[in-house]
Amino acid sequence: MSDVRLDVSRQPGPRWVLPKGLRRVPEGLDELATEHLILNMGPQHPSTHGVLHVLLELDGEEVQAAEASVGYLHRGIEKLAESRKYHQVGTLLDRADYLAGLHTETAFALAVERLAGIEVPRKADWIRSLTMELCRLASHVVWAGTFGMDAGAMAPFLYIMRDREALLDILEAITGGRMMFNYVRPGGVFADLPAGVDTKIRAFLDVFDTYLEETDALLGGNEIFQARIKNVGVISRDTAMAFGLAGGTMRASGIDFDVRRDMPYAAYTELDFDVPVASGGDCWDRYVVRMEEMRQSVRMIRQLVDGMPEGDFTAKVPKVLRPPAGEMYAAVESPRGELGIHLVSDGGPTPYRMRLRSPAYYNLAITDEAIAGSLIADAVVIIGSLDIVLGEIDR
Amino acid sequence: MNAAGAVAIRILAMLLLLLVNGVVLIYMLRKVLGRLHIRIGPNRVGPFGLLQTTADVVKLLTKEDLMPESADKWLFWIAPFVVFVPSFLAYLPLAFGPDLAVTRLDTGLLFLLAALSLIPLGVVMAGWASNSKWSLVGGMRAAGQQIAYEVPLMLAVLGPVMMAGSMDLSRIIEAQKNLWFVFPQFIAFIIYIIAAQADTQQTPFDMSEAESELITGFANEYGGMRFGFLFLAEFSNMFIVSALGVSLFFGGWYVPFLTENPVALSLAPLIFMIKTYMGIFVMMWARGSLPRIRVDQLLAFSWKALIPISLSWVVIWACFQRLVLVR
Amino acid sequence: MKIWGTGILNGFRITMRNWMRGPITVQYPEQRLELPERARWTVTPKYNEDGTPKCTACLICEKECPDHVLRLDVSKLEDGTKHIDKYVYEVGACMMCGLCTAACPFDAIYMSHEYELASRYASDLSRVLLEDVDTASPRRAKKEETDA
Amino acid sequence: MPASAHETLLRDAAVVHTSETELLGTVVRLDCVNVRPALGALAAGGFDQLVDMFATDTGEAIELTYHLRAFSGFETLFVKCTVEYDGELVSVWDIYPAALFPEREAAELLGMSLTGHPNPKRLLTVEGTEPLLRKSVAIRGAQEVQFS
Repeated sequence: MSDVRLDVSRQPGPRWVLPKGLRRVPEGLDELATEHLILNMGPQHPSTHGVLHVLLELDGEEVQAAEASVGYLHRGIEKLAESRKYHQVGTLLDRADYLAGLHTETAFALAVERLAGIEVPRKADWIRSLTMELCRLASHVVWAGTFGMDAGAMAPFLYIMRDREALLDILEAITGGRMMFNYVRPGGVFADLPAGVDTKIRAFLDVFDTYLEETDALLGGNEIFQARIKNVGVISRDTAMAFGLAGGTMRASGIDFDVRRDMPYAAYTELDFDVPVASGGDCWDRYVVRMEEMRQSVRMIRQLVDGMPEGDFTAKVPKVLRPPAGEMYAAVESPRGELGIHLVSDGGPTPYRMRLRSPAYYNLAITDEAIAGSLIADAVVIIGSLDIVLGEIDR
Repeated sequence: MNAAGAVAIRILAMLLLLLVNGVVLIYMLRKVLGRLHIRIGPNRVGPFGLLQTTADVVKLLTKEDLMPESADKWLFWIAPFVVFVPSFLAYLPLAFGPDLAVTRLDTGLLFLLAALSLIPLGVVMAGWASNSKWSLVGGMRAAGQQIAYEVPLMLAVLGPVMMAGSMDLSRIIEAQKNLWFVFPQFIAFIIYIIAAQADTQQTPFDMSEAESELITGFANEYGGMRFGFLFLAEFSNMFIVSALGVSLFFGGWYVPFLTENPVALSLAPLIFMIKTYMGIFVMMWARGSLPRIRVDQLLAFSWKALIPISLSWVVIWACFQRLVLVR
Repeated sequence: MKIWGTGILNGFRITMRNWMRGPITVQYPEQRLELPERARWTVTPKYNEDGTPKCTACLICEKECPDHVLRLDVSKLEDGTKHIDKYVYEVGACMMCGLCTAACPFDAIYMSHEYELASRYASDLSRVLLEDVDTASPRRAKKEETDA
Repeated sequence: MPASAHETLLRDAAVVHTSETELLGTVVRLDCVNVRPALGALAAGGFDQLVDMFATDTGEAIELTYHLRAFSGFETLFVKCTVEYDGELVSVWDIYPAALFPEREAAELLGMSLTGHPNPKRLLTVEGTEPLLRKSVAIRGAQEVQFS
């Protein structure tokens, strides 16, 4: 068993950015000393993926310390959920992780179902898995595109937008929303799959195979891009464990854990898929892992479309749900990792406390560890490789 | 008309060419990038969006002239011109046809490169005077990059100069009547395009701008027509390095096998422009396709790869020419 | 072993291939995409064939709306039936979640496909869906039958 | 790892605690002064990851929940302790660095003072915001929508 405490406490004293420029030079060398520069990256910056604010302490272009400052998008989702009935909470959760609303909704539905003892029909599970995998693709392509943008490649971003458009069209046909789905309800899903959506999905997947390989060739096949991300932002296995990382970021550091496989939910026990794992923990490994995840998602969607069972799409659920008093934790593998809902119920019609364990929140805490010692250009790429969504971090 | 008047007309014509070039190139960049990125590009203002850049120029001209409060006023004011004027100067020795140049200098190439190497001074000034940390980093990057890539650029042009035996651009082009220098000087050509891309801050070497890292780097605090000048200089540099490349390696105004054809010779400026624009297209294509290299890799690439290779190429070619060709 | 640089050239090839595929842009005001049937936009009342609204003023939508963007002002008539004074809908605050239409027991409202909601005036963002109408309450229908 | 590994670990560390199996999973309740030794023992004994850390206002006091996971055998453990209002939240960041962010969040959103943390600033809200997740802070509702 590894000693998780090693990584952070290796230097004495905190190395968080101080409000004023530090002069970390010995006495008497003042003439030659270089002053450290405190640089505010964000909240308006093209590469902070929303409203992240990172304080960088620079020595020249080298980052000495970095501190992520979040909260610019705090809407109090956890508090607001306490005033909403169980079937209304989904509208809030869509807005938490706005790239993968279905995953958050499903996590909440799972928590409620497990707490209230609702049996979900098999078809509902399959529809959930199908929509979630489509949503994962839609989120991962955005990550691939923005990651390329962070490294200065503009083309992949526009190409993935074409794919995302098709994916969102499919999701809109199924759920009625393009990003704010409000589709998964405790007990099942809101509506059955519309007629003809399976042919639409198959047609999309056929072209997407080519497009995905093109995007991969354009980014990962490019030597400049490889030089940019290989051996950059290395997160060791121990650090990843200690900081509670999730999802692709964690698997790239060599921790073989996937909620879909290890804490199964929805239809994932019946599906055949691999969990890609890498061991290096650098940006390149995170890139490879996520790209492979997309291929696995495509594989899963094919299985889900082919094997979609018949039956009800929702269980019989009372209009106003009152789960018994108690606590429940349910997790799903969102595109960013383990997304958990810790639900506390007091038996009333609204949740007593809902805690959203958001993966990007924990992934972001690594920024100081991963960025310190690299260049500004690396900092941008490292933040991009973590795949953060600020809506989920700030809640 | 006296000689001074003629020179003035030529200079004005060149200024006009620069401005028109800027407008056309911006439109072209948008269209090319748009198509490469499966978009349409501008298509609303005028037919095919042709007037889009004109509209943008009008917008830039009418914009409020903003100056950051803590900026170094004088430097901030003058920096765009320090960027723009050398870029204009570099147009002067360009030979568009057999006898078509603003001024025919025996050291035209040297003059052009010297003018180009002044540009980063303005970029550093802009970065420093803006009193913004992002601009400062951008300006400093530009300086480092310029120093690193000036050397391989100079060394790369030495090959054609040796072959032509002159630094006069017209003479260099005339020497390519029968053989474009790109064939014997292929290595120098590769070095030239890399160094020229870097020297003019084009993707994948747009360190000082670095959209996703430094937002727009040194031009961060500029607005209105000041920004317009910086922007225009960027495009005119693009034109210059492309025109220089055409002059040095692709036979300038000559069309293969039609070197004596009077029609082809009378169309010399047009041919020169077409070749130049094809070069610019390749630069834009690279911009639409490639990610940005990192600043330390950029410098390492220059000092550790480009300069040794170009130096040894110069030595090899000099020996070859002295011992084999010229007996 | 791949030669250094082939990936870069391959990138050029891919971008040019995408150029050849042609743009995917939809020129919005001239060209419009068809919305899928389930697309949710503004809340709109449904009417019976004779032009009376299907709404019975049961107030379920008002209670159901998580953002409280629906408000029904209802007065009771002497005969015990309900009269809708005003059915106000704040489009500007609506998030198009569809919970109200899903909850409506009388199928009296639906999510329309009207998506061009931008407006120059803030007052346009508040709509009156129904004004000064009698409800189609089941009780009234029964009463009229007995009267006849 | 056997299902009762945490029992052995906590007993060896001489931490007074009660352990129950609830619907949620295995829940260990202990006094808040014992949190650091308990988590230290658990971390050294194989609970590699702090999955989540959050606080709940129970109506009488604030309950902290540490959600731990051991990857060998996927053992899950919930460690709970109670802190009184305006009490002290002792940081465990040197045991589980994952707690760096959630501790700041819990301290600001439930009005606790954070001690032992290297950067005890607010995380999500600005200075002066009331502790939002306290039950005493009301949620505004319908009055937020302005009907015209």
